[in-house]
Amino acid sequence: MKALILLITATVIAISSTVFADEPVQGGTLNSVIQPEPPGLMLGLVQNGPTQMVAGQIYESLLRYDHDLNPMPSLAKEWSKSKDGLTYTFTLQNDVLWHDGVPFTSADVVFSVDEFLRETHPRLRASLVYVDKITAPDDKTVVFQLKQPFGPFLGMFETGTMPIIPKHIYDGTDYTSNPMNNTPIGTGPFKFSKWERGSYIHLVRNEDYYVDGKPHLDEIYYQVIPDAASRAIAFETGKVDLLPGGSVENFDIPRLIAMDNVCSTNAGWEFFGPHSWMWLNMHEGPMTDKNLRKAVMHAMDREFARDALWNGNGDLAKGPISSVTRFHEADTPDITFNPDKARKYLAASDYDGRTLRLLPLPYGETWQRWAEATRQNLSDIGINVEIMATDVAGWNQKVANWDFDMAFTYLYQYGDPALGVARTFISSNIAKGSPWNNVSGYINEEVDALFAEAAIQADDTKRQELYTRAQNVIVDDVPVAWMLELKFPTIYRCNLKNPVSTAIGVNDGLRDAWLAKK
Amino acid sequence: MSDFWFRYCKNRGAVIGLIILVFVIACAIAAPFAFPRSPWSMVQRPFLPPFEMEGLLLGTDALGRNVLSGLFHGARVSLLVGLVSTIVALTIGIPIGACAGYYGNLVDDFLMRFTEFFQTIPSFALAIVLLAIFQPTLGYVILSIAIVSWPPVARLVRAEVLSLRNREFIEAATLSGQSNLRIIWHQILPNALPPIIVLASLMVATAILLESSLSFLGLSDPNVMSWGYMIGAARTVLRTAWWLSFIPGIAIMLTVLALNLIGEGLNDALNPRLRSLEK
Amino acid sequence: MTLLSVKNLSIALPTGSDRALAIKNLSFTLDRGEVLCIVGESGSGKSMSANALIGLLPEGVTSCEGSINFEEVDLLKLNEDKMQALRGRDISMIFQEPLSALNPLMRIGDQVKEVFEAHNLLTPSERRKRALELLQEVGLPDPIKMIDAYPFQLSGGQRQRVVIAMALALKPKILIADEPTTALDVTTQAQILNLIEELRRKYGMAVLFITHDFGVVADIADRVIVMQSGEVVEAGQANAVLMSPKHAYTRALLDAIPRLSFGEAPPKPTDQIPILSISNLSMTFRSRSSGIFRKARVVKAVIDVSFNLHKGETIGIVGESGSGKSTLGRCLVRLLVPDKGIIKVGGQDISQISGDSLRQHRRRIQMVFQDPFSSLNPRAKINRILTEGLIAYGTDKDTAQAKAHDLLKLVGLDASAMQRFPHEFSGGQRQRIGIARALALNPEVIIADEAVSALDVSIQAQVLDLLADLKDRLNLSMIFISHDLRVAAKVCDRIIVMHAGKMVEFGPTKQVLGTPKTDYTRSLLNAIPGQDFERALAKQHGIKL
Amino acid sequence: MPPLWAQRSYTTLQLREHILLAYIAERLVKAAFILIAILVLNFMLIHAAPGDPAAVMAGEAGAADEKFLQDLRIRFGLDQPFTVQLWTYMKGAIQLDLGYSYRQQMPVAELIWERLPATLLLTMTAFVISVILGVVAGVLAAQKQGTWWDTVISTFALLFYATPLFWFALMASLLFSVVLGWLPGFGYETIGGNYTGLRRALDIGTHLILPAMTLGLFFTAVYMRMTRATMLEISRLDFVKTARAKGLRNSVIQRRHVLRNALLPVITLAGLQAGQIVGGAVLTETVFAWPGIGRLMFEAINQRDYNVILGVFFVSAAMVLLFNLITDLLYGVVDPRIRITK
Repeated sequence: MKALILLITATVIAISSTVFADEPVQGGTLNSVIQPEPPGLMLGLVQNGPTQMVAGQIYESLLRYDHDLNPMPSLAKEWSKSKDGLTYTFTLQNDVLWHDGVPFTSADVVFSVDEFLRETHPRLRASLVYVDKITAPDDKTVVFQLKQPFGPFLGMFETGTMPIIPKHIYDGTDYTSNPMNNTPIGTGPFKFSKWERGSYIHLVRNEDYYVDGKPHLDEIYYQVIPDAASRAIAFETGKVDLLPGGSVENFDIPRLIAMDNVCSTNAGWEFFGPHSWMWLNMHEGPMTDKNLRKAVMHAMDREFARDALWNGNGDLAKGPISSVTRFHEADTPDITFNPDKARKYLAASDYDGRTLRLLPLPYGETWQRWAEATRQNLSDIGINVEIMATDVAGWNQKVANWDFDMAFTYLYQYGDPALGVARTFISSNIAKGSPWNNVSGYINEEVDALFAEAAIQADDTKRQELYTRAQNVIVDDVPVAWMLELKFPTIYRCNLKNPVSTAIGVNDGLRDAWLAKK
Repeated sequence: MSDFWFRYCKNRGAVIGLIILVFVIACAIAAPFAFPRSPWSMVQRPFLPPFEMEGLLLGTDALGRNVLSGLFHGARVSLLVGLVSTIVALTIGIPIGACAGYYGNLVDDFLMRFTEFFQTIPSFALAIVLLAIFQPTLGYVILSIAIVSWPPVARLVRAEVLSLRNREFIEAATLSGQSNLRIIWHQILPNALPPIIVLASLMVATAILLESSLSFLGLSDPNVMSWGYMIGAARTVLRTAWWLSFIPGIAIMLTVLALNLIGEGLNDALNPRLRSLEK
Repeated sequence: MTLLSVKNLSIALPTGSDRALAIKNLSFTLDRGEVLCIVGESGSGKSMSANALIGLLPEGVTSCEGSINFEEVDLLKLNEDKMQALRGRDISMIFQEPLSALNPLMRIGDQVKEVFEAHNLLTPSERRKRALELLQEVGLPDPIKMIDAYPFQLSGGQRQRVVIAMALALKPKILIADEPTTALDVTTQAQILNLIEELRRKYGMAVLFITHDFGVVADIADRVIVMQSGEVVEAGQANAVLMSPKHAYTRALLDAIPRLSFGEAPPKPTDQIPILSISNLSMTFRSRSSGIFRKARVVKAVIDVSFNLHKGETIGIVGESGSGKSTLGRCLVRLLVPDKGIIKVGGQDISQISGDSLRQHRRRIQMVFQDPFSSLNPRAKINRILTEGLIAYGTDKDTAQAKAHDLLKLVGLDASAMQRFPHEFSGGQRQRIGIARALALNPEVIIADEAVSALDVSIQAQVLDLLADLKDRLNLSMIFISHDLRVAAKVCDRIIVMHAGKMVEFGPTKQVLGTPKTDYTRSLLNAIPGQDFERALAKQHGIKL
Repeated sequence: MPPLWAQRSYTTLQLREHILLAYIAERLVKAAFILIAILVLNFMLIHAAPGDPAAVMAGEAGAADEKFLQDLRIRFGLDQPFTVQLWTYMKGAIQLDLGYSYRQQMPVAELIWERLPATLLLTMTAFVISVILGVVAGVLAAQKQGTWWDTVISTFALLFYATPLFWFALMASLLFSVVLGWLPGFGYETIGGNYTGLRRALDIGTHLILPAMTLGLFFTAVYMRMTRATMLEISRLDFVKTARAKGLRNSVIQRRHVLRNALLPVITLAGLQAGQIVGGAVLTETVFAWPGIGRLMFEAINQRDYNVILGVFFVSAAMVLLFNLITDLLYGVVDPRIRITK
């Protein structure tokens, strides 16, 4: 009898704890890892990966995006688009304060986009070319006038692309040497507290955040641990509870996930849609020959790479546009692993047996192993390959100056082909000096026209037709050898609830995350 | 020469060292025959533990490559780098040391300041920068190691030449009309040889350690399978497959140990004769 | 009464040495206050026996038979602790090399006080007072300053006095002296010998004196033991053994000692132009200051030396170490460049020439060196050593080989030596090869720089005979540099005495050594040990001095 | 030659002071000269390197166009002629302003100043461990020569001497921190623990054990072999025989006579090893995530951050020179011959 009562009380507690479990618990410290250590935290000046991950909690933009890239309110409460697609009006949240207590107004938005970011944010500057003027009729509304309709315009209001900068701190100062860069001020859920170079970055809760009850966490520590193995050990020994995507080697992921009370998700990268491929140098040299490019494409054993190197975290890329990005077309010409087909194309090509130079990405062991596997795949079908040893600076210089035959890379798609994909394939974007434009030197008028028209097309179904046509043409030309759609799983203790709730994952998701009791 | 062997073999450690070294050299030579396929080829699924599959005695690494074949080919690289970089270091160090020791005052001051300057810079850091500057191919790795390891040779040769220079048989050679260069070449260097040989064997050992440290940090030639590379590549999977970095580490340690033991053996075998000279 | 009695002591050498036993059944006794000398050539085992007494045998060497009884206790049976208690208190010892006998990093005073500390006697302040007295007693100038000095600040003689002070600190019953004066100048040697004699008489301690110099034996020994390769050849009262040696080996040793006697110098034709003429030659060493802020140290080695050497004549240059005789020799062969002065060889001044003319001139003056172990290239065969010079001057290989054969025969070595390495020869044979090499370029003048000082007396005699014979046969003109006046007397026609770089006296041997004009030469002569023994010997053989 | 002290009045205190000062002054001038030479060489070496930081900086910032790169170049003075850059750098270095780090948005001097204590702590602890352990083991092995003690110590020394430092660090961290969990395997202190005072020192101490031990043991082997060899050599010299003849106990002889003389070559070796220990720190700091200048430099080389590379070189060379000066002075203190007559 006693046993029965015990049983009932136990189940009650269990049920209640799960019920309670859904109610967010206030407080707690989150220990995360950041790798490499960001060069700076002023998101307006520095937009690299680690900075976005940390400064994403400090700064905010007008909108957020869900996993299907639909815009959600952030600093902007509501937003509307005129029928002709030329004017966009945003109404801002009320009683929003900067971390230093100064109230946030539309003037900050105008200053940020029209003055500050236009000078310091090259990627945004490229998209602002469609914008005619930006006005702030009153404190709470901002109006964007476009010269002509621009399909993906609403996709540009993400914290990394358009962080809102405090006008009262930066207006009239020399942005780069402003001392406040070391103590960034934003409107985000967390405030900057301390940065021990080489050790950790400490953020604390923004008490008067405009969404009451948020954020739930008291403080976040981003620990700097340079060695991949040490990062894995830190997670195992409980010193760290959150491993953002890409911070541990792929070999460790299965082991870490298998641990008890550990969860993982591949979500949170839809906005970026990391897409990896191999540049093929079509400017001069052997890769100008289409048959050789086809041979290389078919020689790539991408299943082995996905399973052995990336432990299944990734999908085979079908073409230039990633499956998580809008207007993706799955049915494109065949580029699957087929050594015999590859040897046929090789025989058809005028490849004279000379050694091709392969440039790996210098971002850790997985990329180095991938280069070695690729070299082996190509030598199996008869193409001699030599890996060029390089470091980050060397890679930048060689890719920017077309000093390679094949070169690994991966780029973000920013949710829309016009923002992230066009820059790689339109012939107007061929220029030495930058590793992010049309590095292969691919020239195809039809593709240029298709991309240009699709960008200014307001109707989505029309855009889909144009992009499908473009994808088929590009895949047939094989200007680059597509590899994988990369998945960077976020690994965390299960009692850290809801860390990834938006399309850019932990970059701005920690606002809604909370810690249940272990 | 027979008494040289007799004295050498009296030092048990030296004999063990010699056996190990001969074994490593045999592996290096046998590598292309025992493992014709390149060590880079992926033969099996990754992380196969040692002794589990017949034909793959030490299992496979993170990419499914044969670890044993990597060891054999790695031996070839390590010995090659060790030997050639020592020879290059000797060809830089000996002339500088000999001239500094023989000609003295001004020449000596200048050369010694130059050597001291090179010794002040932390040698490993200098090797890292040199490799960052030159494209890290095998040739540059060897050159960098040689550049950081010649100062001790210069100092040793200078000390030997200084002590030999005021020996009476050198003065007699001067009196018998021989030119300075002839004297250095025929009289001084042959007598300075034993300590140089001993130091050379230790330098090969240090060069192998340096090469493995450099490739561990990823600063070595990526197209070359070396022991250091194997440890570096296996570092990230230390937790899941610790043996992948353990085995090459042991290989390095044994080879370096062997060279050190041989160095001591040479020291005993070559020096007594010289010591009797100074009695 | 006997203090110490050694009964058929044998000491085994480690396997692989040149003979099985360092000492074979050695027996002798030592009485209170007596001076017993053990004399013999190098390798005779005399030092080994001294070390055995105090239990300081080198590694691997063990006394395997016999006994050493000291005050009814067999020292060989004592364990290390008892032996330590004995050392320094009852038996103490002084050694041959004063320069390395003291710890370079400790002050003199501390090293002397250590003796008391070892046997925990006296309080620290008493020890300092006692140490001062001892330093005074052994005749060191200004002990107050000396006690805080470091060994490198003292001369060889002074350091030996410190070692003696340490040995006498606890007034031991026996003092063992293992060739304490061999490394010293003859004048310093005389002072040290007198000091030891004086202290022996004052404390009545027994002295076991090891030496290879019969002169020393004659001066200080009560009894003497002659040893040859580990065995006692003769023993007895000093005068008896010296004046009428019974054993052939002793007799040979005594005959080999160069006498201070000298024959009539054959008159030299003075009209001939001298083969070598030196006029006011000076040489100063400026030690390169090793820092910007410190001034260089200047040492005037040779000051204003002038003399002429005629064909077939031998001039001796004698003096103590530091008198500049070697520097002068090196200037003559132009191993050093003199500051000023003229060196004329066959009429041509070679003091400042250089480059090829110097090289051409080199063959006209050659040198015989002092240390047999350092004067031959250990890595070269004898044939290459002898022919290198000739080949350097362009003689073809075969004639050079033939010349080498003749030279070997000339110096009394068989032709088979050509293919052997220097380390396969004895000290004497190497010196002969050195002489052969010097003659290879048939020079006009030979400079012998302490050519025989490193050899044992018997071998010394043979080499000196060879030199005399070569002088007559080849009508050689020679400059003979030596610190030993007796050796110089035997070989030289005229003698220069040098002191602190200056020529103190110059003249025929008979006049300089027989009736010296300057006090310095006289003090040198008086310092030579065994003067009265020699006079007695001369009386016995009826040679007029 | 008459003894030196008799040549001039015996060294009074001021005279000795004068010589010591002259000796130090001379060493400082030489050190300064070498440092300048190092700066010039480094600057030349590093400018020859392919790639330039503007490209790296831009690279990190996502998409970059020519204008952005050009701004970066102007801001960091990369567009000025080579010699002008060198001259500005030299002028800066003299006043210890080592330029601005493009990557870390901080002046280099401040960056190094922040990271230097960690490296000093690591290298000094490793040095102290290695000297003490090395000398003690060396003395033990020398005194017990031939016994199994000697063989054990010598083999251990040989093993450590032959072990690749990074591999040993890896295995140590695997064994002690992951498998056994006794020691923290990385980092300078427990993050977020923000302890203070003694508690923090203790925390840093526990983090220090593994890296210092790894770096230390490697050099212990070096000092042990040197001490043992010198002790054996010196105990064969004459003055040791004199000491034994005085009836001194062997332990006193070993300590007062043999060891003191044996320390001289060990001190010189310590000076020479200074350069190596800084080099070793690069490896140890990378494996153990120790926030020192060794790791800072390796990261800087990857990012082609000129000023940081140069700054760390300058500082480590200065450290080595300072260290050599100390060892020379120590040598002067121990060996009177240097102090008095030099």
